[in-house]
Amino acid sequence: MKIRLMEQAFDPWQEISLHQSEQPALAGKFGATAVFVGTLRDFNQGNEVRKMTLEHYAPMTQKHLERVAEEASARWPIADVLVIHRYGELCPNDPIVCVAVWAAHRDATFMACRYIIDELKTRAPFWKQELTAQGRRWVVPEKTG
Amino acid sequence: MKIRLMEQAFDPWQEISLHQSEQPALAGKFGATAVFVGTLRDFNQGNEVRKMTLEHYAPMTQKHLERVAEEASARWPIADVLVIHRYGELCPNDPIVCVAVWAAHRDATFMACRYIIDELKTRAPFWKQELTAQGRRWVVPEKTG
Amino acid sequence: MSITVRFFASLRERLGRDQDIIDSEGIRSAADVWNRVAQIPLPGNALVAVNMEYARPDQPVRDGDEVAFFPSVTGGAQ
Amino acid sequence: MSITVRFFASLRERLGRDQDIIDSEGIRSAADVWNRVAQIPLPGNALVAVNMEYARPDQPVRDGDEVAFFPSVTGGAQ
Repeated sequence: MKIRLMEQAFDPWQEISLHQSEQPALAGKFGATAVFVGTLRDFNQGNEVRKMTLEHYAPMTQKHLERVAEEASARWPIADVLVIHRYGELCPNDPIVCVAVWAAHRDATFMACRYIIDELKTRAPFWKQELTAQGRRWVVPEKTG
Repeated sequence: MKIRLMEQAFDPWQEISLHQSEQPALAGKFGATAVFVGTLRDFNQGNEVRKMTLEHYAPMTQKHLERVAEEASARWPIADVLVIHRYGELCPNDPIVCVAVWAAHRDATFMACRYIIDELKTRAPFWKQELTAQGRRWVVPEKTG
Repeated sequence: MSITVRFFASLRERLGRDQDIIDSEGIRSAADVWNRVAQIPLPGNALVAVNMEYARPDQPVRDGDEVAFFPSVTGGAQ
Repeated sequence: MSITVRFFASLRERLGRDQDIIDSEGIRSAADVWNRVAQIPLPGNALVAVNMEYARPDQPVRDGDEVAFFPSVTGGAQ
């Protein structure tokens, strides 16, 4: 299980590939991988988004991301989890978050991946501020997924 | 939308990354990507698996994979789909299938990705034959995911 | 004046060949095709496709069609 | 004999600072901490954490604790 908070831009596909290659014990033992990647769009709620700043409560974020990943591991038979979340200043098209889950079977990977991204969204202390043509604004949580 | 049947081994993370870079119109327009990768394990139903041969009904496979992807596009608001499926001879740890879905929001990506992998499994004309220490055997469909 | 008949996977092995070309004379359905080419009854769990669309054994078949018989499919992942 | 108080995001901007260190004397709950540092009532949708665990405003607070106040979180993806 690996949880990383990163200030620099990252390539989720490269990070997943690298993580998998660093787990030789997994080779041949998993039949399924489910991945979710959240990416910054260049528009939101009717406005063009030029930049986004992700503020976070550093050690609390790490702790709660770890806890969510542990809960998923306890609920479903999964072999490994990788979570990467950006903070700081992001540009449109930058990946914000990546959740990857490895398991023997596909059902567990889908359930655990969905659980982690949903729980992360409501529990991890991150706050988004968008820079639009109309100025800076704090993003408020949406009700729908 | 891209559907590929491949005889050679492929790296799903590289293929997804490449596909995404070939769709400049997507940049900044999608907020979510969901991916499923199915990988050959080195054991199944109590036996060590040394190799697997995936037989398929070539033009029918392509047609039905395209149809499943089109059904997903009609049911959920998604921006793009990539499906890659191996055929021929595979080794343990080889990716068998990769489904990637891009959309504005995460719910549509999870639903569409799950739909495609589930429907593919019951409708695309592929047949797996495993080579184990006990010889060759045709895989029969399992009831559970 | 012919119908192409294809067999896959365990059904192909059981019949010992992957393809037949048969005369369409007297053939009205996919089941007629099977009865022409095989000496055994169509297995209950066998699937039928006519021109690459899933079909029932009683599906009408015409000259020039491609009819395929195969066991349950097992693509994708566990 | 002190409590660290942290503010984030729009609440940080509203209070004009990101951290206070206050004397723990007379402080019994997270709500007491807020009343000591802010001139406005705790917003109804504000979240409270004590030592990096989510807490209710009436959660007891002791000397050496870290108490944080912040708006609803918005991590992850759309």
